[in-house]
Amino acid sequence: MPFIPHTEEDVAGMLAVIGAGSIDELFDEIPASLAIAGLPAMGAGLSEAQITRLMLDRAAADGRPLCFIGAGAYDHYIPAAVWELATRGEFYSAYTPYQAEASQGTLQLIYEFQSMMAGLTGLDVANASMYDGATAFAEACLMAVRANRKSRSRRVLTTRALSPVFRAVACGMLAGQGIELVELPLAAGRTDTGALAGLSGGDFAALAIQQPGFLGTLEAVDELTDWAHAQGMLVIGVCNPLLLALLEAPGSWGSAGADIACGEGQPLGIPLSSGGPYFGYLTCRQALVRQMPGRIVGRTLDVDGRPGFTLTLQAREQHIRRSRATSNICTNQGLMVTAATIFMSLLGAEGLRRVAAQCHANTRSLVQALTALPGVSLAFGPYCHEAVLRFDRPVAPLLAGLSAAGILGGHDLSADYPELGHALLVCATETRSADDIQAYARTLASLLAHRA
Amino acid sequence: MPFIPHTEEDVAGMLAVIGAGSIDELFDEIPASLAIAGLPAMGAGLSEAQITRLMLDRAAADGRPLCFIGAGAYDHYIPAAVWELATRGEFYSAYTPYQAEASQGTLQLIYEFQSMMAGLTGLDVANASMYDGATAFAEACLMAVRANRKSRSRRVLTTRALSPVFRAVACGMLAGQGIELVELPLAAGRTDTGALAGLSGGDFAALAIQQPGFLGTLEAVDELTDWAHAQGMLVIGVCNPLLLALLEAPGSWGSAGADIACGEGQPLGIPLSSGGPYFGYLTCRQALVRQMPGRIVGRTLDVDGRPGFTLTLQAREQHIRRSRATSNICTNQGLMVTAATIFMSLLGAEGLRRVAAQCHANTRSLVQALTALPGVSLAFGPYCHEAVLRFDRPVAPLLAGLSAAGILGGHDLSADYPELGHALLVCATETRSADDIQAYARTLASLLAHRA
Amino acid sequence: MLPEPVIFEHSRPGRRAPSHAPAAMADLAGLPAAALRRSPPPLPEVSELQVVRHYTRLSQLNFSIDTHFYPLGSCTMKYNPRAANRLAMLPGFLGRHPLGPEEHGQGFLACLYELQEMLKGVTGMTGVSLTPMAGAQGEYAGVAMIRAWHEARGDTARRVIIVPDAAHGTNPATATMCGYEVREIPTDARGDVDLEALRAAVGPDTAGIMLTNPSTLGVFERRIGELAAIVHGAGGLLYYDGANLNAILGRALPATMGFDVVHINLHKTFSTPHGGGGPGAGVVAANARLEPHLPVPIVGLRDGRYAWLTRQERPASIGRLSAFMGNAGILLRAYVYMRMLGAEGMRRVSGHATLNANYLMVRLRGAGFDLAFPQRRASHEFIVTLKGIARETGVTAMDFAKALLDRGFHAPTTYFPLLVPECLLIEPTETESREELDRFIDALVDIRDLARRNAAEVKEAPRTMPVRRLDDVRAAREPDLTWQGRPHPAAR
Amino acid sequence: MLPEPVIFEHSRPGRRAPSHAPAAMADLAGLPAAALRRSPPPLPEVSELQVVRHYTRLSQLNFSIDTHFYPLGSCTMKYNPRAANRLAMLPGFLGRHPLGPEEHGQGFLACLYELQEMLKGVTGMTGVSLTPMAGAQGEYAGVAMIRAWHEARGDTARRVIIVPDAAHGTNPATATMCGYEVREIPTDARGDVDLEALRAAVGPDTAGIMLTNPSTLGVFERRIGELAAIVHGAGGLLYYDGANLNAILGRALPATMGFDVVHINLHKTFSTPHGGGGPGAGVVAANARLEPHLPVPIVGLRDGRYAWLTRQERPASIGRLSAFMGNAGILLRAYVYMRMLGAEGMRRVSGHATLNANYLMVRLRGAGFDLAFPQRRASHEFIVTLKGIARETGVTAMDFAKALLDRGFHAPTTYFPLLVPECLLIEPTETESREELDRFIDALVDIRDLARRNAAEVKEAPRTMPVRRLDDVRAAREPDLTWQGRPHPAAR
Ligand SMILES: Cc1ncc(COP(=O)(O)O)c(C=O)c1O
Ligand SMILES: Cc1ncc(COP(=O)(O)O)c(C=O)c1O
Repeated sequence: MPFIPHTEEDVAGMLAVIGAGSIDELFDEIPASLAIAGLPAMGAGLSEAQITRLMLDRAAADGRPLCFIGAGAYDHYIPAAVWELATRGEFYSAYTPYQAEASQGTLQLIYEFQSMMAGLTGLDVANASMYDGATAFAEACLMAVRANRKSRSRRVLTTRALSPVFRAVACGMLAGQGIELVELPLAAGRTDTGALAGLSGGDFAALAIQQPGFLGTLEAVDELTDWAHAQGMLVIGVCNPLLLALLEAPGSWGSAGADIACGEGQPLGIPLSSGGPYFGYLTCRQALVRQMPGRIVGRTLDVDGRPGFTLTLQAREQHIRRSRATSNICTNQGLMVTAATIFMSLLGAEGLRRVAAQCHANTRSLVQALTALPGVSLAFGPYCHEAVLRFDRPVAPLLAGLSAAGILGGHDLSADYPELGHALLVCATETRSADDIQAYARTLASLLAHRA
Repeated sequence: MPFIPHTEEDVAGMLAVIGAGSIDELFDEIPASLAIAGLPAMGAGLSEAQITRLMLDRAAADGRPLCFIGAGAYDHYIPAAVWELATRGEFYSAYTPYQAEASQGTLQLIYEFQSMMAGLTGLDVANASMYDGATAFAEACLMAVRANRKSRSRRVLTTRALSPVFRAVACGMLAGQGIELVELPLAAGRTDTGALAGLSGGDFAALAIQQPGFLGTLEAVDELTDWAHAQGMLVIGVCNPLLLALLEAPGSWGSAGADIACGEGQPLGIPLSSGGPYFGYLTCRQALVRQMPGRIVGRTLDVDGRPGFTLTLQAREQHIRRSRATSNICTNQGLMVTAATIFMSLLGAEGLRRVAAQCHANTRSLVQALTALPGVSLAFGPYCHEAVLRFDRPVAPLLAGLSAAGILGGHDLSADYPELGHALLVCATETRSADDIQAYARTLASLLAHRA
Repeated sequence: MLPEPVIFEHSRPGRRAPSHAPAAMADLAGLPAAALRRSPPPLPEVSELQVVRHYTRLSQLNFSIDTHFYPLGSCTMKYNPRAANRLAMLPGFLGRHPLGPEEHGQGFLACLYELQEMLKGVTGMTGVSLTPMAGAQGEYAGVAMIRAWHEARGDTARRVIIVPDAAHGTNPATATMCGYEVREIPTDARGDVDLEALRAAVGPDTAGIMLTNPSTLGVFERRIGELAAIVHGAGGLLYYDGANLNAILGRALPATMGFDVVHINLHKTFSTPHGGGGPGAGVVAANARLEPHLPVPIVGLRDGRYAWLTRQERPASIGRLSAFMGNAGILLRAYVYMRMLGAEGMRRVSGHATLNANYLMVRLRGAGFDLAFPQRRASHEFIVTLKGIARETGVTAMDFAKALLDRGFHAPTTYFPLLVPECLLIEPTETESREELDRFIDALVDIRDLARRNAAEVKEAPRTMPVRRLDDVRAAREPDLTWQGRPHPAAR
Repeated sequence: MLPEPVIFEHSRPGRRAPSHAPAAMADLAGLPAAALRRSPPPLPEVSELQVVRHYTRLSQLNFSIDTHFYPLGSCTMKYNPRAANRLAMLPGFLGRHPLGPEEHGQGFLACLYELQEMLKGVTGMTGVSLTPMAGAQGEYAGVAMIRAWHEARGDTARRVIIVPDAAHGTNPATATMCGYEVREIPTDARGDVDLEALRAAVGPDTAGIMLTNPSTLGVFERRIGELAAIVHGAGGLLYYDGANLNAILGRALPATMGFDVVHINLHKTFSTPHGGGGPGAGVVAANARLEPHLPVPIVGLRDGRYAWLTRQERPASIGRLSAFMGNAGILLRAYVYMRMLGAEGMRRVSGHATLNANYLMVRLRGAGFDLAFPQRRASHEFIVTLKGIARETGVTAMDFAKALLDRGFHAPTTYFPLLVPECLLIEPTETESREELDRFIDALVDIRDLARRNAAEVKEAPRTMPVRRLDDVRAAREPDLTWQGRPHPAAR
């Protein structure tokens, strides 16, 4: 049988030691009424060669369209070393590093990861990952509500520039604990700072600001941060970590800096992979660390006084504090953190900055190429690395036409932002060449002409 | 610069230590007349992302045709674990294990490999690989000439069933040392044992027998071996090592067994990869080991009496014996041996046997399906896992038609075996399904019909 | 093994691995200067070789399935097939954007659809959602569905989730995340839930119970039918924590035991890798009652093609749990594994996992170790209690764990479940050989004998690891959580 | 690190890893019983996990570039880019049959064609063949071409190949393989070829000379022009052993030095992996004189498409050196590397390799080590001789090598070239950082100081490796070359 080492002799010998007549007999505590004979619907097992052929065919069937979608997941180049190292058996097949002495590789790596994420976000401490950006955002809100002892409010203020899926996931997770998300409106694609006055004095535990916003626009983060702090709120920065090589770190927003940062780690070396596994990151000021969910690694000393690494501050966690834990998270996205740490080491600050700048420049080229077409205009700016285009007609049929030509033209905003009209969110990462952009523009031009 | 860690400060500091003004100055012993300014024709370096896109496109451009060619290289399934392990940095980026204490991984693995190859071929000892099957064959001939002290002949007898490329490579390598290959003729695709009588008493150092022969047919190995031994020749068996799970080992041919075995190791877990890297294996009786070319690993003890592994019998090799070495080989095909050892461990004798049997059965199905078509017949048998088909018309245009339909129909024998007429060598490994075989037959049928 | 510095210690200002970024800095036109970062983030500046060497060396400091027997109870550390890794990482799968249209995803969706069907089969449930990203999120989904069901019926008084004292910490923590109160009930001396206490605990405030069966005590809850009747009778629902499904695969179905909803840790039973802490997948399956509340998206069929079903088609869903659709790459690995096993292979998983556990248990009992539940069959795991040895020699379960590391074995789970003192929860899994189990028994006996001869020596363990025993108290009291540019101030 | 048994020790009769073979044994109809094997080969019977664990553990016993500084002289152990590995192993490249038609290989052939062009550029030669599978086979090709050239001119009296005493062992061995006599000439005190001796050695029997420049002594042969004139003047040809090309990449061309034919070890200069002993690639390049004799196949253009040129197009070729076309996968890795470097990157390779070598050399001299050629620049490598220390303390080059292992460094090449007593041939390569070199210097100084204080302790090294010093004499006297079913009879 696949993966089972027992010979017939092994089985017979072991049963004899146990004093059982058969393997089935070992299940004699299962009441007969519950016992089943097997799972015939599962069919016959496939050999590795058979499943390989099946999967090769299926992967090939999906084609490799040219992708101009961003909207929270980005097609960046991932150096070969990243996954060749991350999938080494010693990383890939280890458990959570509970036995510290036998897990120094993973533990030191997480310590390095925490250091890098703290540095990128300009905050003091980081945890060892959340499931993804959306749940990291929800946990950041829960954390802020717990941490803001002054306000004790169960409302968190956010903006319409926040990712709609982050909002949806967080709403669900917060609702269980009776916490509400309130949304600031947009004006010209950016959070309407004019609306702040009306909310002053309103009781919120925190303000969450996404920079750049889901629509690619740059927010007035300094003004928003200072306003929120003046209201006694904590500030949560939601950021694409790659862009933090270019954009101001949340820890430096306004005069005091954000208190918590979180976001989707996928741009740091994680393949698109249909949406996962990715990882969420979460960093905060030192003072909030005991409200942090998830695992944290610390450096300490061994009995000989040599440095080593271990899971620490575990009293926050479910396996110790149980129903009073900061979160229920246990298994996180460890291997993605491994990849991201290697990715950041290879790229360095300068490499990340260049990638981010190239994404921005490519998106600018794309916007120029597409807005040169009749009926296509830029909705608003300034944008960074993604932009909203406005069309003179519905976007869906155009996207279908592009898809048929092997081009994924962007993310249709009509469901989430109906107020924007026929709007499309586009993105050209550093991996899209000038030729790719021309191919998009050419195909779109002919679609527009045909269906004019 | 790619792969160079030096900062500007490093370079300046190091030059200061050296007492040189620039890196260029370090080349001041190169006469000015020879110094060049650079290699402008090399162009600008590509980033990893750029070369990746180029290579993805080129690999994709070559398509993935359905392959029914064998002729010395076989499309077997390779378990994922094989190359995930073999490309681990510690195997991949190590040198030849000259420092034994720091290379026990590679050394123990080679010892295991030697054991497996000796077991498969039924002989006593193996070396750590030759470049490929063809050079292994040439080295086997050289070895036999050196080893056969009785005959001292500089002629080796072989048969027309030997791979034509093995013969071509060996002829070249033997000619330099004044050694000649003489060929026994075929009758109905097999070595004509009737021709032996005429050669009895002829002075040859060895007889080389390929089993199965290049044309897929099974040779009278027992009779040939006994005859050669009676003539004072050594016997060299040339075998596909995968098929040795099914066919009698050369060490057991005839009443005394072959003295040397060699062949192409590619079927043991090595990808087709356009022809290389593969590896040649070479095994022999204990008595001949000091005539063996190439590296050999032995088990010994360390100063504490614990077992360990080391390169041994190095007095045969070029780095010790220089112009009187058994061969000039130095770098061999180490990583391929690593993969093959893992492959053999995963498959085991039973797994290899099943793969070999399935290849035979699939080729039989293929022969049945194709010979059902008009103008196609089986040339001869019994065959093992490849077979020769005879056509009523030239094969090349048919192969071109098949290729255009994404099918590689086999190896055209007209150049190497003109005496066979319109003959095609076909092979269906265990990876070819019944559907694949039907696809071949269908396409061929329509080609035959169209061009009838 | 020489110690490996922190990656920042390899860094030098201006050092680069330049093939990984564009050759030049692009023009930042259009970006307002005020939004730009004033000083670069303090990331390491290292060469590609330094990165490769550093992380290769770090990896070698780990124990893992690929290097060591890892009998960590409740974690199902079995062999992770390399084929699953390779096939899930085919460029076609890795390159697919989550918002890519379904016509560019039929191959991928086919795998997920079939995975859903197989998971229905192994649980006996009628609906499955693949979206939860780990066990705890699967629990969250399950409890949120229970809540949605009560709320949909207007039954808003149910604010308590019952949890046995043996439960994994995620269970009570999840109940809290969902806004429930937790009521703990005890285990009886034979390892079963105390049904009298349960009867006393249920009532009109009971939303449901969270249970795993076999429990984390390594025994099968035999009166599960009666237990289910008590909870259902009180108007509550039953949630099955499927972390231990490896024990009953193809032997019994959570649905017929009376459970309404179940999560499965694919990273346990279905052998996707643990990755040093994740990612996993905690898919959730439900019976007809709860199926409408399953989280979205779910893969369905529309006009004969695979399609994502979202809130539109599933208005009663508890909604999304992740930005996209969950840990797709992990789901593909589980799919490959399940297809390779087939019906027979799956049943052998539980059979041989149970064989290994019972063999180990019987032999350890024979060697004089105390079992927590000596009169019971082991499921796929079982508990040894070292209370007696600890009292006799002062050598604790923790000491045993560290001494095992020196002997080339990862330690079993220690001090969990909390109710068994000085416990080792031992789960060998089906992929270990009898010889490996025998060596493990020898090691435990060896440590026990050494404890009696020379307890201090056991307490010195580990001695062969990259570090010796670490000071956890210092770690928590003086948190050193990020690199501040210098070695540990107190290091020798 | 616990010792790892031989794979056969994990074997049990009937154990299987069955997902790797067809589920059942196919029918053998048509195979004569007499041809079948009577008893199965004695291969191990192990599970997939056992295989993965065993070979993962074995791998960890190795030093390698990916784990350690590896300054092995004459071997150019530089970083092997992981991108080259990934791209050469794309399924499209791996799956291509060597006899597949050219129309299904244009992408692959394009890479090889461009590689040929680039190799012409770095050597200054007019023709290239990629087929030799390692350096020694490249040498074989080169010498066979020299022979073919003489023979084509009817000049059959030339039966001697001249080789300096510093040459690598493959040079004289190759000459013998090609049927030549070897005539060795000495090196002068400054590390150059003794030109007087050369003048005396050449004559009408001279077929050619085999040379590497810089030589294996780590110095550039300055009078190469004069040397070439002597050999050419006598009617001989010059063969360039390109194993040390890393030293002059983009700085000088073998062709303008006067060489007629050159091989290049792509596994050295162009950073394809050494794989624990191979495979490499020993491509050969020739000037117009020898180009017609290059081995086949060669990639050419035919009707605007890439095509294989064989004997038909190249009738004067020395023929085939391998069954197919050589180590294609290695060639692809070198292609990727060269494209990533580009013109500037290639020149920096030699620049920084030479910088590292000279820095190390100057600092070691400063620390009191004796250099073999103190008055010379180092090329990309240089020689330290420990004769003085050995005489003083009894600690030999071998002892230094073993003591380096304990300090986390692979040893340099020892006892080669043969003419320098107690030598270390040290080649740091360009991919190592200054810090790494500094640590290496510290280690050598530390060992030297220890040798003076306590020579016996150095002779105890290594102490931290999986085994201690091995008994090579026993290995050769009592060869134990294959597993005979039992542990080493004399093992403790
Ligand atoms: C019994 C049990 N339940 C739940 C969980 C939580 O699963 P996860 O770690 O995937 O969140 C675990 C994990 O260890 C477990 O053992
Ligand atoms: C100077 C020199 N020449 C030739 C060779 C032989 O090359 P290969 O090992 O690739 O056959 C080597 C390899 O070490 C070498 O250093």
